[in-house]
Amino acid sequence: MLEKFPVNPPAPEGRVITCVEALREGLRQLMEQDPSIFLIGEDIGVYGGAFGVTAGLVDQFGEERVRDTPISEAALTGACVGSALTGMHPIGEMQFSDFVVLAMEQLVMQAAKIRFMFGGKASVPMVMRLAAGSGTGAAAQHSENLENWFVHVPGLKVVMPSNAYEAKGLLVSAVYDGNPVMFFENKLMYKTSCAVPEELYSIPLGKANVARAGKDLTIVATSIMVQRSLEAARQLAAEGIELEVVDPRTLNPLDDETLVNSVIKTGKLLIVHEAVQTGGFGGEVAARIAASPAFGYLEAPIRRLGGKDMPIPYNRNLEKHAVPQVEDIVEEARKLVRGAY
Amino acid sequence: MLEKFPVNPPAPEGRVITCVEALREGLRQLMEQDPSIFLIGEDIGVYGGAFGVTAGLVDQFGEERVRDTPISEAALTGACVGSALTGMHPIGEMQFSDFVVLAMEQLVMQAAKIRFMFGGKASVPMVMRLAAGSGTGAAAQHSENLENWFVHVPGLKVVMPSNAYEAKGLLVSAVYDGNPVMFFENKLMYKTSCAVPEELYSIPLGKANVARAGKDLTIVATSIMVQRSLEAARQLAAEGIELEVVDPRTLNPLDDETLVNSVIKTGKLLIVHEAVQTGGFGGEVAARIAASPAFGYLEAPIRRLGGKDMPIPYNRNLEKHAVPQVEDIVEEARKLVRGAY
Amino acid sequence: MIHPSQEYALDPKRAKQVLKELGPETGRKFLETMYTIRAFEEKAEELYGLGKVHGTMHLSIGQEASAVGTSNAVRKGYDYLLNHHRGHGHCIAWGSDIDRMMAEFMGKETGFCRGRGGSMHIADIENNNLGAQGIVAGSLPISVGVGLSIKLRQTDQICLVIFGDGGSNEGAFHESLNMASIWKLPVLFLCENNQYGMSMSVKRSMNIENIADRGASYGIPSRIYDGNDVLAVYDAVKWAADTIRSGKGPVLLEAKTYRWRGHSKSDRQLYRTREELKEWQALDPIPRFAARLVEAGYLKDSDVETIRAGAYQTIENAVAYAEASPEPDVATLMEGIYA
Amino acid sequence: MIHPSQEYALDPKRAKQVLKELGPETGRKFLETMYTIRAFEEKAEELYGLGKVHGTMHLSIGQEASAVGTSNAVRKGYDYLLNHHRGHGHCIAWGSDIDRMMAEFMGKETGFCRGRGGSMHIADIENNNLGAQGIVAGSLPISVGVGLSIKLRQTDQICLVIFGDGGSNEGAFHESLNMASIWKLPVLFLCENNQYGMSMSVKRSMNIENIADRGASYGIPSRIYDGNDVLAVYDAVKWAADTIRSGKGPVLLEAKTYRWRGHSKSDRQLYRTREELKEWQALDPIPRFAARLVEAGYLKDSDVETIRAGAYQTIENAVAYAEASPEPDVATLMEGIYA
Ligand SMILES: Cc1ncc(C[n+]2csc(CCOP(=O)(O)OP(=O)(O)O)c2C)c(N)n1
Ligand SMILES: Cc1ncc(C[n+]2csc(CCOP(=O)(O)OP(=O)(O)O)c2C)c(N)n1
Ligand SMILES: [Mg+2]
Ligand SMILES: [Mg+2]
Repeated sequence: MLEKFPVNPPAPEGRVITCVEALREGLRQLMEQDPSIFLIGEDIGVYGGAFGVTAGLVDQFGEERVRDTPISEAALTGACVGSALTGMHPIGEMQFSDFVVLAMEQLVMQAAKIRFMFGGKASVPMVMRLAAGSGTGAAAQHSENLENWFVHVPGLKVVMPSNAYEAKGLLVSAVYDGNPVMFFENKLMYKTSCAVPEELYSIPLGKANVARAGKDLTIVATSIMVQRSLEAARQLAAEGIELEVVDPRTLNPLDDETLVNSVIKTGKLLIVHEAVQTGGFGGEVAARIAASPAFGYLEAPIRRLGGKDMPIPYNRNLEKHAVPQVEDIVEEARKLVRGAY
Repeated sequence: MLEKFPVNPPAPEGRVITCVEALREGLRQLMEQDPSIFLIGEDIGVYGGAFGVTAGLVDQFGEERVRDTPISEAALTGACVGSALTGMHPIGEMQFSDFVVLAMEQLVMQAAKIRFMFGGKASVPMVMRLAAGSGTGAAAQHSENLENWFVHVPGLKVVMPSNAYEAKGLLVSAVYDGNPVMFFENKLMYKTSCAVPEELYSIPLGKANVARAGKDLTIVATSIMVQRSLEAARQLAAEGIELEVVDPRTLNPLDDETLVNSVIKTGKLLIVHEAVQTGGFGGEVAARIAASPAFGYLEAPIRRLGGKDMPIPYNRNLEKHAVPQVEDIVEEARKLVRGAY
Repeated sequence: MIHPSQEYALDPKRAKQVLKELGPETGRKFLETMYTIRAFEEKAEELYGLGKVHGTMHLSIGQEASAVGTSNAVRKGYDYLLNHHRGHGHCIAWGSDIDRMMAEFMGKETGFCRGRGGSMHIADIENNNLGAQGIVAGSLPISVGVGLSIKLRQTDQICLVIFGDGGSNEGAFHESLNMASIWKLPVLFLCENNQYGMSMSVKRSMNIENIADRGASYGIPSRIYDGNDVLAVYDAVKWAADTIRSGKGPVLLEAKTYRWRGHSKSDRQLYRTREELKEWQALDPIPRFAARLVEAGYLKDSDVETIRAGAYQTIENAVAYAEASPEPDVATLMEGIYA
Repeated sequence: MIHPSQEYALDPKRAKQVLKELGPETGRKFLETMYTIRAFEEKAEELYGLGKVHGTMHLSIGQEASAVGTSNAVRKGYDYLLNHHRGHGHCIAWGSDIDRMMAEFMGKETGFCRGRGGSMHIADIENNNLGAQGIVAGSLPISVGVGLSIKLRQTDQICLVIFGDGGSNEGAFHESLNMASIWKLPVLFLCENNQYGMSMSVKRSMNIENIADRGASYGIPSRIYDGNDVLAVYDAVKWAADTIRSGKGPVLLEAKTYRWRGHSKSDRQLYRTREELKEWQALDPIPRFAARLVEAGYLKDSDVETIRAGAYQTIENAVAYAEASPEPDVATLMEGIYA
């Protein structure tokens, strides 16, 4: 199915839309061309989704294919698992990614394992979209970044788009991947814009993107942190520091090769993500690099800049300090490049 | 409360008991001296627990304090959270650690965050015991090692004892830590024995144990992998290779200092755990070492030996191959020491 | 169709009796608290509009009777309260300090949670107000634990746990009611059925009419009442609390009520009609109760206005307190995570 | 106390009628399948004792009528089956190949799951047997999805989902029945109430008598029947399947039955009495049905013995097949994780 769509097409200069719009456009176009695709989640119909991603889709496709559920995260996830297992391509929405705590059994014990447990004979081609991240003042129970939990679950794939262009193309690949895919959308990213092709296109899963080439330091960043790292790179360029920013796009399977080659080139690595640092995805990247051929090229310790090891606080200022901001990336990158460690 | 108990007392030569016995003894003694402690879980009463840890305790303490629950993991965890919040010291049992997927909300959104969300004014002094790991032929939904999920959750502590002595002492510390503690017990470890003091004693949380001193390579191993690593060390000693085996005991908070010092001494690091490698705790250890002063002392890449990135298969032979065995550790350690990487 | 508020209306005789039992002082206090809640919510909305608070908030305008009648029918501060996301009203009715609530709402260091919790997580632990909740039905399993703790400690407390109609579709509802029932725990499960869980009406989210009827699945007695009549609320909760304290185990209550505002600020309210809203606004619990007090001769019309004005002043004072309070110091960012 | 099996006994007239409708061929087939299940379970136990299989297993001895009556009242292979941990019987009754079941149980490459699944996860995807389940109630949410898929694809299939009394206390039960009900999904929720969830009796784990009564919380029609009488089972499931196919939405059934063996092999069964077990063993579904067939003149006593012996031979053949089958090759260890 994916063959139908162009891969990584160039983005037309003028067509700048937000990430919310890109996702909505992708969902609409996918549903228009494939009746096996449907949407399911809390308040995705007439409400349009808590972040507006599905706004208007129920008018076009009706309540059967844009399906509001009661507040029952386990059953709504099961609705995806069971329908995917029997010929459909469900796209679920977890209104806030935090609520996935109530759907872990269906995702981890069922969706991820069904194929393997049954000897490779069943498939669960579902996508679960999750609105993740802090910065909206919603405090500890509405601001989680839990992607590394799922990276740790064989059978699942984990995708984290970093802008509108990436979001649309990765969504298409996720829907037709044939496996259960966790698709984490950052809430602050929703309102950011960039150029996005109008037609459906795909960005392959498992392929990282060198979002910016540079020679002094590799930053591996995910989701909204790619944008922040690019901004940091712009600022540091003024000081003559050239950062390379690598966006893995897919956290599992991870494109080791692109990451390793970048570190071999720059000799230095900084990993940036919003999720709590301890136990997070940064550890996986650090460990892979430290075990890889790039190890011998490392000119400095591997550094991580993750979220602080704390729940997200409500207060606006505290909240900002709990996760990496552009200035934190600038400072950390500068230190690493200048040999402070 | 912990002051009452000796810390890390020597184990009397003769008193060798299994891990199941040590845990049961610890639970019994804790309950005898403190009426605020009670046990709750599925089939922990007259059945004695799926692995026999609580066998007989209901006879001594009655059904109120050794409380069987219906099959309702979320509510049984809530029973711990709410009672801990209001003056009790509950010890919950997750019959198989896999079932914790059904209790994530209560553990992650409630137990872990309550104190912080409420401005540091509430406490949730509960322990959740979880029977973890493969090797029993119970297949993909009864063999998980999910500790790193909880390492990634600020507000929780994560403890993994590696033998009977460790289990009893760490249990005592966990109960009186004042925080929610995830206490992962390996199922194959249950039947292993070692010398254990009869009285109550504590092993502080957050302090690693150098289980064996050596100069050629540091192995950081958790739970049952400590025993396997010690066996590997015995075998390699015959070849003149001296492994240092470090058991973190507490995965969060992690005793960086002991780990870093060991790697500074040996110059080489192998991390061994049973959990799926990708996204696992090994990444955290690798990342911390690669960012630490030990980085400069590393003479070889950091290697991880984790579980394969797959669900646990039923077939006995496949199951063995899915997770590290003594021979795998021997081979990997030998390679690392001999400079193969 | 009979309007739910009428269908489950308190018998007029009984209403009189309850009012009499309460007496003028308590009646006056009830009215004052309802006004205070209304004023708090209106101010919250205003502050949000001004950008002085951020995040999200869930206003309980229209549901004040439920908060006031409930808290006052249990022993506030001695019993336990587990609150939910639409919880400002219950917090105020419980008697938790309004200045510190407002400070929390504004993210200040003097707030109940030192500015860490915000609107969705206000707690007053010292007074056994165990906090509001961002996870729908998240406090139901906790209530089992609180009930169990009461049982094991052998006090005569009860645990009051608030949730919405939407929350009754979560698995946690089922597990918690079942567990509380088999162990006869002193838990008062209180469902504020305001007809919607975010955008989904009760009619669409379940195939039966009353959430209270779900009590039968657990052998739990239940009662439905007009949640817009503070006397009906008080009467039902009192009955439930008495039943629970007599050792009969948990009770499930369902207040039929309605929220006037959108679910939260991002809500365009396309899922309901203006007419429906108006019908319910005609049942505004505050003037209804004020009229009763006047009718009973407990208050004069002018007293009502004095009370109302006082309530709004209380909120102004709270805002002043909150505004004057310091922001949390970033140096304390990581405090309060572990004991 | 009337014994549950009696209390919910099928009316004798109706029983005769059902038997007549089935006819001698099908009657004989039912008996044969019940014996095959019994033989499979006994062999499973033996193999486990011999150390030829490992892990855990949950035997359905005593519950054979439920498996056979159920599968045969729906369209096996066209409809969907979601099975649970005590699932050997349902798998056999569904008609899934016994050789490949046994091979799976013994962890062989020729097994349904290539030896990866084992006793708890046997699936026969080609025949819409969507697999057994290690997570109590884990298949209930999935059944919502299967039902939804049927609805969206507009076929006239139904989804049969099996769970135990213990499973009905999981939150997933509540969410799934509610969701299936509001969308009128073609799901047959079948609870095999064998009186215990591991060591916990239904009496201790809930405060009402019948799990079927929980259907009322969702507006789902339900029926209770003697799960040890294959005719009663067949009759009830047929009714349920017809109701569902007529577009009325899900049905909840409760089979009153009993497991003879311990929960799994580690069970010392201290939670029940020998007397209770004996009472239920007197209601063994196999001789009960054999007697009926003989009484109806469908079979002679000697036929019964022939059928029994044939069933045991089928299992011997399956063991021979499984024993002769190869172990999975370690080189294939990581196959089948991703599509
Ligand atoms: C587990 C979970 N799912 C979804 C949400 C998002 N959400 C917050 S409030 C709400 C509606 C709750 O409805 P109800 O329980 O009726 O309470 P009400 O808002 O009407 O007072 C939803 C869907 C949440 N906070 N938690
Ligand atoms: C979520 C979950 N909790 C607990 C278990 C352990 N367990 C397996 S079967 C079982 C009892 C199930 O009882 P019931 O649903 O009545 O089925 P039965 O075994 O009686 O057929 C338990 C507790 C499990 N497998 N999954
Ligand atoms: Mg509501
Ligand atoms: Mg049972």
